[in-house]
Amino acid sequence: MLALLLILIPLITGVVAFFIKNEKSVKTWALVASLATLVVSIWSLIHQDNYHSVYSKEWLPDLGSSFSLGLDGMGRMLTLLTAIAFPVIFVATNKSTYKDSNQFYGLMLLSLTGLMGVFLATDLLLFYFFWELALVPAYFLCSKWGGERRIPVTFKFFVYTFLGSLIMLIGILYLYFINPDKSFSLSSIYKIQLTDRAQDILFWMFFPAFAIKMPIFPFHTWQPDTYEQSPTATTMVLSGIMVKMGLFAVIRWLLPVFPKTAHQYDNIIIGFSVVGMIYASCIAMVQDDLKRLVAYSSIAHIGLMCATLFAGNSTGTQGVMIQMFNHGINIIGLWVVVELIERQFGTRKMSELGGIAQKAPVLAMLLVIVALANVALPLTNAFVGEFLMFSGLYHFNVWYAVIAGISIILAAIYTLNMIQKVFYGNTNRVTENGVDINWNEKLILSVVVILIFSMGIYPKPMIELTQASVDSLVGVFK
Amino acid sequence: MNVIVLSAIWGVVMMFSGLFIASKSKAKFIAIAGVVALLIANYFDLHHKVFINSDFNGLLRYDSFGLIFITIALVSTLLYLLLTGRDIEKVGNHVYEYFALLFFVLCGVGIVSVYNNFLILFLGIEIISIPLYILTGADKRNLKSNEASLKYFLMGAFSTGILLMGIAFIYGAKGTFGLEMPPIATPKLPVMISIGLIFLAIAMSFKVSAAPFHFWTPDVYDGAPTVFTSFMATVVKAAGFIAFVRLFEVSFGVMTDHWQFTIAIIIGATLIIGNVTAVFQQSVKRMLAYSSISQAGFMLFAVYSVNSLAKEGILLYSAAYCLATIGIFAVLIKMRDYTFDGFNGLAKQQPLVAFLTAIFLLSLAGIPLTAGFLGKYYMLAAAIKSGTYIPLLIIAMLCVAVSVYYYFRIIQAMYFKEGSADAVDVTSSYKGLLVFTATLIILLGIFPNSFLLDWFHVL
Amino acid sequence: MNVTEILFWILSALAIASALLVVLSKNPVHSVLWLIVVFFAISGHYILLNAQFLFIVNLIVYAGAIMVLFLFVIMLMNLNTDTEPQKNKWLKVAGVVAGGCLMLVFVAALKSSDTQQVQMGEGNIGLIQNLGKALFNEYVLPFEISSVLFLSAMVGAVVIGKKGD
Amino acid sequence: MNNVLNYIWLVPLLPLVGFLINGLGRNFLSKTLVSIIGCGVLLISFAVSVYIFMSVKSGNHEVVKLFDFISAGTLSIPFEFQVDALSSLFLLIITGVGFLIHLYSTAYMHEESNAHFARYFAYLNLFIFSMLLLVLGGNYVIMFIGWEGVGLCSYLLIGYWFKNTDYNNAARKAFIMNRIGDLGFLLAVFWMIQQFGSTSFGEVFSKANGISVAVLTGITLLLFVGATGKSAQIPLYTWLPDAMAGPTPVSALIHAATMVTAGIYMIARSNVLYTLAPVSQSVVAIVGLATAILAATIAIKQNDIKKVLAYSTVSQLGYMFLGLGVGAYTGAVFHVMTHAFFKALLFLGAGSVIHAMHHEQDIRNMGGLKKKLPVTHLTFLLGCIAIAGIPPFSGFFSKDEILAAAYEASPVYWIIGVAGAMMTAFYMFRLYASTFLGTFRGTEKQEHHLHESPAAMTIPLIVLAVLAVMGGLVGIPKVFAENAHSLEHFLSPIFAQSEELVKKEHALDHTKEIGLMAASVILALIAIVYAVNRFSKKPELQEAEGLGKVLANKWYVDELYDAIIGKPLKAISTFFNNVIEKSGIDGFVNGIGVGVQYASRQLRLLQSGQVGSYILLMVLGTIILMIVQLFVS
Amino acid sequence: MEGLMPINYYIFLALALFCIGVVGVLTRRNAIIIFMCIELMLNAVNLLLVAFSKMHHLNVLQTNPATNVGTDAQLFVFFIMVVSAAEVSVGLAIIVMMYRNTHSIDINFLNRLKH
Repeated sequence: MLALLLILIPLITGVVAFFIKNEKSVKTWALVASLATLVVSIWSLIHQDNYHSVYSKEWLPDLGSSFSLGLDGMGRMLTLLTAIAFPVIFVATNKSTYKDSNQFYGLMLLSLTGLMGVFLATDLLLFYFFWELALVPAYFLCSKWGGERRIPVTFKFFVYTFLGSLIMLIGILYLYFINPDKSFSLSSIYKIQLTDRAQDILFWMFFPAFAIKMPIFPFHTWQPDTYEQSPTATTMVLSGIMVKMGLFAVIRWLLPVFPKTAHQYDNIIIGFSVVGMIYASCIAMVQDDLKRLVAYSSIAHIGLMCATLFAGNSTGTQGVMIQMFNHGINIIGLWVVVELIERQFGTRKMSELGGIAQKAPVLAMLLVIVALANVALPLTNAFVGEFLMFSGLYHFNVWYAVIAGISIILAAIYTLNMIQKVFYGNTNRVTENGVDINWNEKLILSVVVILIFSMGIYPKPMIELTQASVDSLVGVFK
Repeated sequence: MNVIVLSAIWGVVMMFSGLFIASKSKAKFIAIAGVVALLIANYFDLHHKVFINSDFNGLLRYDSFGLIFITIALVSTLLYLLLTGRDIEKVGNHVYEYFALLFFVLCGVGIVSVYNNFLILFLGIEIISIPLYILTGADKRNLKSNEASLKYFLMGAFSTGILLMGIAFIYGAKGTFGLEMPPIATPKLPVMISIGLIFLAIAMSFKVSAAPFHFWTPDVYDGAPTVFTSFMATVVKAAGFIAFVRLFEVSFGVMTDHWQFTIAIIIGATLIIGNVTAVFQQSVKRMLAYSSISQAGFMLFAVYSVNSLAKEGILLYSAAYCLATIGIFAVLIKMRDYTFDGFNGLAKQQPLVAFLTAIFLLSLAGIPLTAGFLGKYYMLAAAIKSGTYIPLLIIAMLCVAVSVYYYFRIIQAMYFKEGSADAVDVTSSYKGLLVFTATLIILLGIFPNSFLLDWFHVL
Repeated sequence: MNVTEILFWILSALAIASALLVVLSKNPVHSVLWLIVVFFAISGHYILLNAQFLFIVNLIVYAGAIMVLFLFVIMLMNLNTDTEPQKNKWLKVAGVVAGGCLMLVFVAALKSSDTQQVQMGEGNIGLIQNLGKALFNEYVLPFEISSVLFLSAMVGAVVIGKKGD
Repeated sequence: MNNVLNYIWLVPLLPLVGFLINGLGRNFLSKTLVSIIGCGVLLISFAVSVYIFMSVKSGNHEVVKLFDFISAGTLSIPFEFQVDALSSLFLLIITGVGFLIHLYSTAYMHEESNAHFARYFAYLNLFIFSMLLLVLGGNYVIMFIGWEGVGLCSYLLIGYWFKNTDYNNAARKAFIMNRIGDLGFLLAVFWMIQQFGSTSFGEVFSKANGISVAVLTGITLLLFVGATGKSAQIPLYTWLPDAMAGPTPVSALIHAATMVTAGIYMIARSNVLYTLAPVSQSVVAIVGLATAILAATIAIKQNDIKKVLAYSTVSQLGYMFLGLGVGAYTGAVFHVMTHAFFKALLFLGAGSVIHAMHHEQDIRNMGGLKKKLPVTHLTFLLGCIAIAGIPPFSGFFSKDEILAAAYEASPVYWIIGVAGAMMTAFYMFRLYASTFLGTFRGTEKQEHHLHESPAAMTIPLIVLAVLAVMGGLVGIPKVFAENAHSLEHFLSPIFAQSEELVKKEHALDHTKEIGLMAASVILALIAIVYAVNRFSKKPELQEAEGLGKVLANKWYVDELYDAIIGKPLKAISTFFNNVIEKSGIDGFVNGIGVGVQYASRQLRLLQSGQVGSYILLMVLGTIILMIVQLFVS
Repeated sequence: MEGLMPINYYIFLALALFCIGVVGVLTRRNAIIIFMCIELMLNAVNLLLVAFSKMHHLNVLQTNPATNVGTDAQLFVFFIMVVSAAEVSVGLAIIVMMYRNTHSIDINFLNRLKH
C-alpha cells in the first residue's frame, strides 16, 4: 500500500503542479508534495509488514506482466534517499528562479515518480517502464533550463542512455521467452535456470544499460557534460539518485539472474571500474569548473562501488549498499554548495573564485565538512562505506584494492585543491562583496551534515536495514 | 461486408451531392456523416449482422483480425476528417470528388483487410491505388503534385505487373486463387511457389514502402497535398500491412523458414535506409515520409513472424502509428513553414498544441507509456517468439535510437529553441480533438488490452 | 511437328520480335503499332489455347480501345516524330543488363522444373458460356468491385482531366 | 560499575564538547570564555587521566566496549577503548602538555579576532579529541579514526591563517603526505582483517604467532608506511618543516609533542607483530637512523628558528624509530615522553621569542636576546641541554637507552647515532647562540618593542623546563641503579610478549655501557663548545656555499619529489583530460553521431528523383532477393 | 496425342515478353512508352495465366471429364484487362495533365522532388 503511495503522491502532485501558474505557490506545492513522500517513506520504515510494503495488480496479462511493487531493505533505503533528496533540493534551489516554474517543478515531481518506480518495481517490464520514465523528465529539465550547450549535450545523454535501455529491452524479452512460466515477476525470474550461453548473451544485453547509467569508464563521457550543462537542481537528481539506479539495477536484476557470467567477467568489469577511478580522479585534478570536478569525482566513487559489487562478497556488498545512500547525501550536499556559490557569484570557475571563507564562514565550514565526507574521512558516513568496500575489494584481489586505494590520495588532492581555491586565499573582485548563506540554506546543509555524521558514527541501523538484501544477493552470487 | 458496400455507396452519394450542393464547406459534414454511418455499419459487421447476406464462395474471410483493423481504420479516418477536413477544401475545386475518392479508398481498405483470394487482393489494391494516384495529383496547378502523381502512377503500375506475375506463378503451382496453401511435402520449396512468393513480397513491400521498393514514398508524400499525404501515410499504409500479414500468414505461414531470411533482409534494409536518410532532412513533411518508411521497417516484423502476437501487435502498432501520424500531420498543416526551424518556439505560442505534438512524437519514437512503445514491444516479442537473428534486433534498436534524433529535433525546436512559430487558425474544437487523439495514444499505451486487444479474443 | 506447334513457334517469334521493336523503335507511333502487333500475336495464342472469349476481349479492349487511346494521346501531343532525346547511355546499358539478369535468373530457376503439358485446341472452359456462368455466380463479387473500380477511375479521370481550374 | 576505567570515555568526550561549544558559539563567546572553556575541558580530562593512570598503575587494565561501530557479515568492529599502561601514559602526555599549550595559546593568539580565536581553540580541542581516540582506540580501525582525525586537525591548524596561500599549500601538503601514509595503514588493516578476521589488538596479537612471517612482515611494513607519513620519516618527512606555517603553539603541540609521535605509539602498540617480523624491524631501524642523520644535516644550515626545531624533531623521531627498530620499545616510548617535554619547551620558547620579535623568525636578525627575555632564555637553554643529551637532563637518559640498545643490535647503528647526536648538539647550540648570545641584529623598532612574554606564556615554559630537566629520572638505567627504571617496570605488561619472544641473551656489560655513554656525552660537549664559540661572536649571515648550499636547500628533496611525482602526475592528468577524454572516448561517441549524419547525407543521394533509376534499383533489388530466395537459402 | 505443348514453352515466352517490358521501362524516357511497356508486362502475365489454366484443366481432365478447372484463371485475365483499362484511363489523364503543365512527358524532367 505504502509502495503504491510512494508512486502516486508524486505522480498526482506532479501533474497538478503543471497547472499552478504562480511561481511561489508551485514551489511550496512541490515542497509539500516531496515532504509528503518523505513522510510516507519514513512510515514505510516503521511498518515493514507485507500489507504495507507490497502491492500487486493485474496489468498486461497476455504479456505476463503485472503492476507489482515491493519494498525490501534496499528499496526502503533508496526510496528514503530519494524522499530525503527532493525536499533538500527544493529548499536549496528555492531562491533560484526558473521560467515556467510550474513545468519545472511538475517535471521534477514526475522524475521523482519514475525514480520511485524503479526502486519499487518487482516486475521486470514495469521496471523498464519506470526506467524510461525517470529519463524523459530529466531530459526535458536539462535541455530546457540548462546552460548554453544544453541541447546537444542533453540529447547525447538521452540517446546514450536510451540506446542502452533498448538493448536491455531485447534482453528482457529473451528472458521472458526463456522463462518457463512466461512471467516478468521478480520471483519467477530468479527461479529461471539459464544455460551458460544464454547467460553470456543476456548479461551483455543488460549490463551496458546499467553501465551507461552508473556510469563506469568508458561509458561515462555523457556525464560531465550533462552535469555541467543542466540546472543544478536536476544535476542533484541525476547524480544523487539517478546514478544509483544503475547500481540498484545491477544488484536487483543483474547479479542474481546471471551470477555465472558475472563471475566469469568480474575481472574485466572490476578492472575497467578501477582504471576508471584513477582516470576520473586524474581528470578531476585538472578541472576548473566546480561542476565538472564534482562530476568526475562522482565517476570515481561510482567506479569503486561497481567494482566492489562484482567482487561479490558480503563485506563489500554491504559497503556498496550503505555507500549508495551516503554518496547520494554527500554529493547532493556538494551540489547545494556549488549552487549557492554559483547563484551568489555567478561563476563556477575555481580560478575566478577565492577567499569566500572570509565572507561566508558558515558556508565554508559546511562545505569543508561535506568535502571531507567526500574524501571519506573517518566518522563521516562515506568512511564506513568505503572502508567496507575496500575491505571487500581487498578480499577479492589485493592489487585492485591497492590501485583503487591510490584514488583516495588523488581524491584528497583535488578536493583540498577545490577548498583552497574557492574558499581560502584572498578575496578578489568577484568575491569581495560576498555574503553568508541565509537560514534555510544553513538548515539544508546542516541536515546534510547531520546525516553525514550520524551515518558516520552510528551506521548500524542502516547496515541492519540492508542486511537482508545483502545476504540474499551474496547467497545467490555464491 | 456492410462497410465495403456502404463506403462504395457513400462514394457515389458524395459524387451526386457534389452536383446538387453548391457550397464546398458542406462536403466535409456529409463525409463525416458517412464515416459515422460506416462505423455503425461496422458495428453490425463486428456482430456478424450483414445487410446483404450472401456467401462469397470463400472470396472474403471475416475474422477478428480484419474486422478490428477496419474499426481502427474507420476511427482514424473519422479523426482525420474531423481534424483536417477543412483543409481538403483548400486543395482544389473538386472537393466532393476528393471525398468520393476517399470513400472508394476506404472501400478498398475494407476489401484488402478481409480478402481471402488473390483476385480480391488484386482488385482491392487497385481500388486503393487508383484514387490515390488522383488525389496525389489533386493540386493540379502545383508541378510537384503533378510530378508526384505521375511518379506514383508509373511505379505503381509497374508494381502491379510484378504482383500479377507473382499471382500467376502461385496459380501455376497450385491451381486455385484461394489463399490457403496445401502443406509442402518436399523439403525444398517448389520453384514456382518460390518465385511467386518473392514477387508477391516485392509487390506488397512496394505498397507498404519497404526498401528497396520505397523510392516512391518520399517523393509522393512530399509532393502530394499534405492532407492526402496524411491519409496515405496512415490508413492506406496500415491497410497494406494488414493485407501483407494476412497474405503471408494464410498462404505462406506453413513454410515460414523458407522465406524468413528474405524478409529479414528487407526489414534490415528498410530500417537502415528509412532511419538514416531521415536524419538529414530539413523539411518535416519529408522527414515524416522517411519516418513512415522506418516505421514500416518495424511493422514488417509482424510479417516476418506470422503468429498471434504479431497479429495483435500489428493491430496495436497500426493504431498507434495512425493516430500519432494523423495528429502530427494535423499540426503540420497548420504550420506556415514546413522546415524544422518552422517549429521554433511553438511551445511559447501554442503550449497545448506543442505538448500534444510532443506526445505524438514520443509515441512514434517508442517511449514507454505511449502506444508506440507497446507496438514496438509487440513486434520485438513476436519476432523473438518466432526465433530471429539477434543482429537484426540490434540493428532495429540502433535504428530506434537514430529515430529519436529526428523526432526530437521537432521537440527541441518547439521547446528549447527561440522562435516565433505559430499555428494558423487553431480552433478550440481542433485542440479538443488533438487532446482526444493524444489521450487515445496514452490509453492504448497503458491499457492496450481493455481498449483494443481483448476484442481480438472476444470476436 | 504438327500445325499447332508450327503456329505456336511463328506466333511466339512474332510476339517477341514485335515486343523488341516496341522497345527499340524511336518513334512513339511505331511503338504503338508494334505493340498492337504483339497483342495480335498474343490473341493468336489465345486461339491456340482455345480461349475464344479472351481472344475477342483482347482484340477489342486492348488492340482496339486501349491502343487507340494511346495513339490519340500521342497524336494530341504530336510526339509522332522521334523527339525523344537520348537517355543517359549508361542507364540504358544498366537497364538492359538488369533485364537480362532478371531473365537469366528466371531461366536458371525454372529450367529444371518438371514440365507438365498444356491442352491445346479443344477444351471448353474458354467459351463464353462457361465463363459467363462462372462470372455471374461465384465471381459476382469481384465483378461488382470492379464496377466500383471503374467508377473511381472515371471520377479520377474527370478530376484530373477537366480543364480550366 | 565502580571501576573507574569505565569512565574512560570522559577523557575524549570533554575535548569534543569543548570543540562543539567553541565551534558553534564562535560568534557569541568572548575570548576569555573561549579560553576558559578550551583550557578547562582539558584540565578536567587531564585530571581524569591522572586518576585513570593511577588506577592503571595499581595494576588493572581493560578494554572498554562502547558500541558496535561497523558490523557486516563476519566482520565486526566495535567502538572500543583500550586502557592500559601505554595508553594511559600517552593520555597523561597529551592532556598534560596539551593543557599547558592551550594555556600558552590564550596569550599567544590574543591578537586574533573573536571568531578566529574561538576557531583556533575549537580546532585545538578537536585535535586533542582525535589524538585521544588514536591512543585509546582498542582496535586498529578506531586508531585509524584518530589517526586521520589528527591529520585533519593538523591540516586545519597549519592552514589556520587561510589568507596566505603558502600556508594553505603547506597544509595541503601535510594532509596529502599523511594520506599516502594512511593508505598504507589502511591496506595493513585490510590485510589484518583477511588474516585475523578482526582488528582488535588483543585478538590480533594473540593470533599473531600462528601467522607466517612473510605476511607479518608485509603487514608491519604497511603499518610502517603509515608511521612514516604521520611521524615524518623518510620518504614522507618533507611536510613537517613546511608545517611550521601554523601558529607556534600548534607546532609545539602537534608537530613536536604529540601527533608526530603517533607512529611510534602505533608501532610500540603492535610491538608483537614487529618482534615477529625481524625484517621490518631492521627496516624501521635503518629508516629511522637515516632520517635522524639526514634531518640533522639539514638542520645545521637552517636559519628559520622554527625550521631548525622542525628538523631536529624529525631527527629525534628518527631516534625513536631506531629504538623501536632495535627492540628498545621502552626506550622509544621514554624518548617520546622526554622529547615531548623538551621539544614542546623549545617550541614555546621559540614562540615566545617570535612573539617578542613581532613574528620575526630568522635567527640572522636576532641575537643578544639574553637580557631582554630572561625567562625565555633560561628555559630555552635548559631545553637545548636536555636535547643535546647532557646528564642528568632528561634527554640524556632516553637517548642513551636507545643508543645502548642500538649498539647491541650493531655498533654501526651506534656510531651513526652518536654522530647524529653530536650534530644535534651542534645545531641546537648554533641556534641558541645566534638567538640569545652576541649582539642584537634586528631593526631598532623591534629592539624597542622587545619585552618578556606574559605569565600565561612563561608559566608553561617554566613547568615544561622543570619536566625537561627532571623527566629523565623515571628511567634511570640499571648501570646507575638496579630497577630504578620505573617506566620500564610500568610498561612491562605491554612489551612482555615481545620480551619473551626474543630472549635477551647478553645484556651489555656495565663498564662498556658507561664507556659508550661517556663517549657520546663528550662528543656532544665538544660540539656544544665549538658551536657556542663559533656563533656567539659572528653568526653566519652570508649565503652558504657548496655542500652548505645543498644542506640549506634540504638536499633538494622537495624539488626531486616534484620532478618525479608532482609534474608527471599533472602532465598525465592533462593528457587524460585533453587527449583521451575529449578526443579519444568522447570523440568516439560523437564520431558515431557524425558518422550517421554523413551516411545520411550519402544515402540521400539514392533518392535521385529519377523514376528510371528508382525502377532500376527496384529491379536490382528484385534480382538480389530472387537470388537469395532461390539459390542461397 | 495431338495438341499438347510443354508448359515451359509458354512460361519462357511469357517471361521473355515480361523482361522485354521491364527493359523497355528501364530504357525509355517517354512516359507513354514506359506505360506501354508496362502494358506489355501485363499481357505477358495474361498469356501465362491462360496457359496455366489450360494446364490445370488438362491435369484434372484425366480424372474428371466434366471439370471446369481453369475457368478462374481466364476470368482473372478478364479482370486484369478491366483493371488495366481503368488504369490506362487514369494514367493517360495524369500524363496529359503533366503535359499541359510542362509540355513534356520526359520522365527525366521529373526531378523537382528528390533527396
